[in-house]
Amino acid sequence: MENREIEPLESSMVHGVSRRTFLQYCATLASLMALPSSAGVAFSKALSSVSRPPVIWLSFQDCGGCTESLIRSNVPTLEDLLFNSLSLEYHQAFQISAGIATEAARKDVVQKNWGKYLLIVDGSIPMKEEGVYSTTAGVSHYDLLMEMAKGAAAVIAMGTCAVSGGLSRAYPNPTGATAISRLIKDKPVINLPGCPPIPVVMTGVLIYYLTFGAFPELDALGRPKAFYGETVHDRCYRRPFYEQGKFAKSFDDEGARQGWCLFELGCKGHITHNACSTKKWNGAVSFPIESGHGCLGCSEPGFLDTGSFYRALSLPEKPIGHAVNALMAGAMVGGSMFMTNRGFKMVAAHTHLPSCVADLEKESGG
Amino acid sequence: MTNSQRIVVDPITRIEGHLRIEAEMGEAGKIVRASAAGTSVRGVEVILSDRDPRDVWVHAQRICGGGCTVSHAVASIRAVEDALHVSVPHNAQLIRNLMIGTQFIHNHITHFYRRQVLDWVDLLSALKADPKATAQLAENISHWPKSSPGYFADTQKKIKGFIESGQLGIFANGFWGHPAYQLPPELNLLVVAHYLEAIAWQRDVVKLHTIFGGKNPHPNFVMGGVPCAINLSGEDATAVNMAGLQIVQDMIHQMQAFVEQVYLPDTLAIAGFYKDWAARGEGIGNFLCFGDMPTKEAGTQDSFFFPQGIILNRDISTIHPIDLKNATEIQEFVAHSWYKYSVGDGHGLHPYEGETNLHYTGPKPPYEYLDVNAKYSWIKSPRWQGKPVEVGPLARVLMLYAKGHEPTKEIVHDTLEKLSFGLDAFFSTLGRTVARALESKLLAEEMQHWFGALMINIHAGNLRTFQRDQWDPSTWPQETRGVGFTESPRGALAHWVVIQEGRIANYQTVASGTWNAGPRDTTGQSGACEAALQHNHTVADPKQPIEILRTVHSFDPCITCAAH
Amino acid sequence: MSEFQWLSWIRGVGLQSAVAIFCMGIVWRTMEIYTLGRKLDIAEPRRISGASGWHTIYRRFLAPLGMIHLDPVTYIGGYVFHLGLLIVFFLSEPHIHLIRELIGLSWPALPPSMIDIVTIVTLITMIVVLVDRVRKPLKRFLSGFGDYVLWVITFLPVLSGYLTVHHLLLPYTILLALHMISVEVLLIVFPFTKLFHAVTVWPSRWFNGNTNARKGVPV
Amino acid sequence: MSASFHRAVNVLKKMIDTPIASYFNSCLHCGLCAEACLFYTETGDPKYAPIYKLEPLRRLYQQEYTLMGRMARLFGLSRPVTATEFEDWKTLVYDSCTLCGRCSLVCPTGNDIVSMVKCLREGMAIAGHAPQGMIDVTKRTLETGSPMGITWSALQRKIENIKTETGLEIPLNQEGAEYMLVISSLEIAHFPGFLTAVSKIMRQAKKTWTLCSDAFEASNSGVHIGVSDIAKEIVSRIVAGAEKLRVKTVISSECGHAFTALRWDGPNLIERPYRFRVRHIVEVLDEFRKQGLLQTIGHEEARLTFHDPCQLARMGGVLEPQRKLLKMVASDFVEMPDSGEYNWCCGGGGGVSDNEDAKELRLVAFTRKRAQLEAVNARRLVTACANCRIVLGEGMQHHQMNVPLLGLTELIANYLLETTAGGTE
Repeated sequence: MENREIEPLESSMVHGVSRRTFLQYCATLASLMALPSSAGVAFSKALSSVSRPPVIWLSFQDCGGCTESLIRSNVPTLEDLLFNSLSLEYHQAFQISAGIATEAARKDVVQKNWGKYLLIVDGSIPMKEEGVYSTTAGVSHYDLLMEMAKGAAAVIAMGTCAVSGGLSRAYPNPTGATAISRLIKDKPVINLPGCPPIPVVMTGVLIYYLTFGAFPELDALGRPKAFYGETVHDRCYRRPFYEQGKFAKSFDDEGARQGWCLFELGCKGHITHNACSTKKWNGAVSFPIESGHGCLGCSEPGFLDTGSFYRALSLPEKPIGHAVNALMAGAMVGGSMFMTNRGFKMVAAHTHLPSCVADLEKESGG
Repeated sequence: MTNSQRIVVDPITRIEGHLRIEAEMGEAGKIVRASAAGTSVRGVEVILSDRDPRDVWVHAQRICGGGCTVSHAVASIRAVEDALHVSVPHNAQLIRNLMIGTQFIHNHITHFYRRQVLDWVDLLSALKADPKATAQLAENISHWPKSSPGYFADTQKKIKGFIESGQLGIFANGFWGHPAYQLPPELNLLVVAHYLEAIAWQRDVVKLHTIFGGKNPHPNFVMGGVPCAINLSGEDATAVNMAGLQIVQDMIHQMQAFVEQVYLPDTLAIAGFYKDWAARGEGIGNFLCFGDMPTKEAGTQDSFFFPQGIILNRDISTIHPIDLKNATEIQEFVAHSWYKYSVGDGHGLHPYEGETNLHYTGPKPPYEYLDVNAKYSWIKSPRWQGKPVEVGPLARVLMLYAKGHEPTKEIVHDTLEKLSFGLDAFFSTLGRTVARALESKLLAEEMQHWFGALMINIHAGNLRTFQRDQWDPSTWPQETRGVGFTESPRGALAHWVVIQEGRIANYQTVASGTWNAGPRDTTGQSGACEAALQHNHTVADPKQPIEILRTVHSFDPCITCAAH
Repeated sequence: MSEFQWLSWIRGVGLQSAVAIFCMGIVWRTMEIYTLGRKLDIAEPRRISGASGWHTIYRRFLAPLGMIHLDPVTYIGGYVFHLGLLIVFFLSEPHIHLIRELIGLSWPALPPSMIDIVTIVTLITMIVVLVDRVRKPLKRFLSGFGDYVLWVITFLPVLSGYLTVHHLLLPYTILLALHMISVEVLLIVFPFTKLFHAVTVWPSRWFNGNTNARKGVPV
Repeated sequence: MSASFHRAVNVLKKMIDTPIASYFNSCLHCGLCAEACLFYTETGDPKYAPIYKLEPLRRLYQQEYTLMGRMARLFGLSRPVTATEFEDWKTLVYDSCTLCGRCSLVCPTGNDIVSMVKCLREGMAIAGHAPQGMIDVTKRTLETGSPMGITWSALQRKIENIKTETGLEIPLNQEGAEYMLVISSLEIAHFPGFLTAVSKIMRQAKKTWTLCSDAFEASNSGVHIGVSDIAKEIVSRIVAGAEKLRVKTVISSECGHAFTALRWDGPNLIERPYRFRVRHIVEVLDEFRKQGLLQTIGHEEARLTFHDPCQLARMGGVLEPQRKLLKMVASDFVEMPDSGEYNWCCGGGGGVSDNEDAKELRLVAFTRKRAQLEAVNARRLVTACANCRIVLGEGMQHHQMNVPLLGLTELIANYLLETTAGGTE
């Protein structure tokens, strides 16, 4: 996409931010993403361009949480993004028109920006029964996704539902909910998991993409390493307590009040790759562990199906089930062995011919 | 009737979830029958089965991450607490109230500005406004400091630049210039400025959730209380320390200020220009509240801020009691919903016996029209004693009023006086919208009381926020059931759970959207939203059905909740 | 599969299956062995005090006269690592926590430093026993591939447990997963390998002791 | 598969029982059984590890009686046990095992290894892999009544000789006698003094006793070679004889295996309890001692030690009587290291002494005995088993040791009060 550059100062004045603050913001964003300072300059240029790159946001089997999280973004703010950095061409939760007019706007946007727009998807796609479980304007969301992905430059799977199916895909997955990356194979897809993702993760990746036309470095699960490279536990401020073996045993015991480690209350921070403990939430006021609840692991695939949220990771996911069944099965196998072994022994006993001394000298042969 | 006389609005935008309205038109653009269809479902109730009751709030919370992210979690936890007879510490009740209250005010303001206001405010008209006159107008209606001509000029310039860029984005194909827009340019500009301010405001006030719940959307809860331990002396041990509580106090002030100085004045100013909408979009006339915000430890109804009850046929002289556990009171019907009941689809089932068997019988996508005489929605039709009801801010304000809650009476009378309306005006699209603002003001004041009570407890050394007695499944009965109810911003919400051998055996949710946006029932009675659309609605331009949007948005329907 | 899902599988399906196989195997193998039947001895017994199957179950804990000198490594090593395994499994805090979660019973734990010492001693002893097995022609001769595999299967849970507790070498969750999976492997192979001696040793001793006791030999 | 091999497998399948299954599942391959086996300790050859001698049996058990084994065989993951394997194991099962049972005593998991060797011999013998020497012995026993081919008339001649030499009357076929003595033909051939000694003792104790012409032979090579059917036939002769003569007690002579075969195996072979008691001569002597029927005078002055026959002590439960008896007649009785139930085998039990193939190995294994003897520096060696006596003699000769050997019964008889005039020997 070709961006006409204008003097950053002029642009930033438009939305009432001083140039210094603006540049500082870009530098901060670069450092948040562990990028060299040159990236900050690139950000500032890209963010000040007059033509704002087109972004289309589609919601499928979602809960609205990802959109809400985007709205909570502090750096950059949603207003900054919308007025200065990108053009949110389509998003049902914001769209002023409705019905036919919206559908027309969507088609129009796709046509005008064919091959250029960034497609953001939140929510999963139900694949059972040809997708009847989720439709818009009479079109199944699978068809809608495929239609919209065709003209997209790249796709962002926003939030755990889009990344790995999330709530809809939780057992027993009644609607056949499916992750976006399983459906779109011919486009770059970046996964930004989290229920919802941290706002700065959303905006950081957006800005990176808008600046460089590509996604930042990804891990094996298609997540940007800059945000998902470490576990919540790695940088948790309560980690020293973990090392000292100081664990809260209840939600309002002395340990909990002293901010001790929540491992024994089921914290999943150890295995959750996310930036909560560094970026924190809602203006860095707090994050789940700081507010006393263990990490739920919401950015990890299948987090809703991994046993209790309150059971320490070192414990079995749930109490051992099927033990009685297994014992019964063992008894059945053992019982049948008992029967057959007894049978064999009886046959051996019955077919045994008394041996006499003549038998001893028989040569055994092949 | 042929399909050409049917207006289909799909997607209904600026809501949560996927809603489709099919309106059958009579003479002179009059809507004779409206059908509301939730077109997306996840089967959450099925997903919630066979799980640990202590865990399910996490799943249930994710029914909605919009304006109900607190509500489902609270309803779910209360359902389990009810089933297991858990009594929640006073502090936890107060913290939950603060979180619910914040959710209300946050949602109402976000809803009003982001999702609703552009049905009434013409963005393009705002460009014609005189910033000075706008400033004058602003000062007339409120003490809000951001009211200088320069400020409005800047805003106007920003909008102008945006529109001139040619990249209209989400504003594209808006129904600008539609004759239904009736505000003067200055008021349009004023509200557009506040539209932008509201975005910034909402991002701040959720910090209250972040202090207590760690994040927003989807803050954390725990069965038996709240997960946030309180420690005033230990610097950064936990978020709920002196600094955290100071933030909470600031947020309450911010909420009060924005409601009193921006939201409520804007609402009333706009309402003054749309008085005909006070006679349109009347719903069913039955209003239901489950009640909420217990202010005592026991959580009994007498300590609720929002009372529980039902008003029938707009008769506010009588409040009928509700029993959520009575099998004959609340029932869900699926006559027009894509579900199958083992007892036959003509029957209603109380949620304890509720069933969620997804069973699509609609047209194969892509389709143009639904067969609204058959099943047509993923939302069930809940009924109270067979009657459809409306839930939400209007129901709550009426309930408070009917109960004789003084501050409510005062503010209602004030408002009616200002707008020179009778009480009947509330039974309308406009009334619903105004009630939301009134409720916000009442709540914002109430939150200060809860916070005060919390601080008194803390200073008295009562730091209890969690109650562990029923935590261990071995203490649970073999089989038990419970209902957890709350008032969500969009209206009454309840979750019913049946617990057997420590696992969820049945889970049913009846959300505000289910009451308001559900389809017709076995006897053909419409849901609240459908009924409202059938009341005195004409659509001037079928391609720009702004009238439909106004009434639908007045309910703030949440379809992710409704269909779940 | 993410680390999270991997660990979840191991703590969930993996563990459930391993325990199921273990339970099934124990019953099956026990029945398979103890339903073969045995002929009762009808020779007139010689009854002397101090000789019975039960005495033998106890007495075989002790090294017979002179034997300990012939193979001190096997005896002392055997004592130490068996005792070590028992202490580490039953008296360390995390395991007691686990047992409490599973069956609701609990008892006091040894202090972590003690467990550490026992663990290290156990590990060293197991290595010594292994070296002995490899170096001594007799044991090498009697050992099959399975003996070495089972050594590893027994060694790994202890080693991974130690590493997990002390966060050594690998990220905690990987270690936790490895620890759990090593225990699961142990559970799965337990009924079908010589590890099953933990069950059969008691009846074996009893049979031996009973046979000898009938002859009046207190063994 | 030949008929005999098939029959062998069949008989093993019949015999494998719960204890055997339990034992095989308990084995840890720790090798401690080898440390208790003189064939291993004296050769250092790991193949002599007792448990290894059971490999064919173990594999047969696994393949036949475990589901895993059956499946492995079904999918070709394990070779079936073959006749060749039996042949290969012959030297391990017969030549290098004296059924001494020391391994069963030390196994930390309690495996009764010796019982399993006996079981495996059952199959090996039927498959035709028993050593020729043992087959010959068995054949002679069945044909002539005695393993050495000594007939009743030959015994009668011996009895005549004794009568001539000592004037002692040896009762024959006395119905209703209290005791019936069965003796080992080894004693008849090599240690006739035993019979004399018993006669003297019986006379002093004033007990009625007898020999039985149909059942004078005590030893049972059927048990050694491992064929229960034959062993049963042999033991049945004694049972028939004793029950015909209606004796109260059958005395097994100084032959350990004979005692085991008669005392412990017999009832199980004939599958019914006896109508008489079986006692080893040492037990009988001890009973006499306790009843004061055994009057001795004088002591053997030379340092004297006792070799516990495996089958008498460890496998027979006779541990104390011999010591009490010795203390009556010896002033310098010393215990060898590892005495009693932990005694080391002479190296010739379990039919090994009949097995020419095993002779060389047996003599190597004797090193252990030599060490034991040297440790106590005894001038006399007493035992209570004719077979031990012969094997010990051979061993000492081979190892150029010169310690006079004596049977316990004869030693006692030498110091009997009334026999002082009769001189020793």
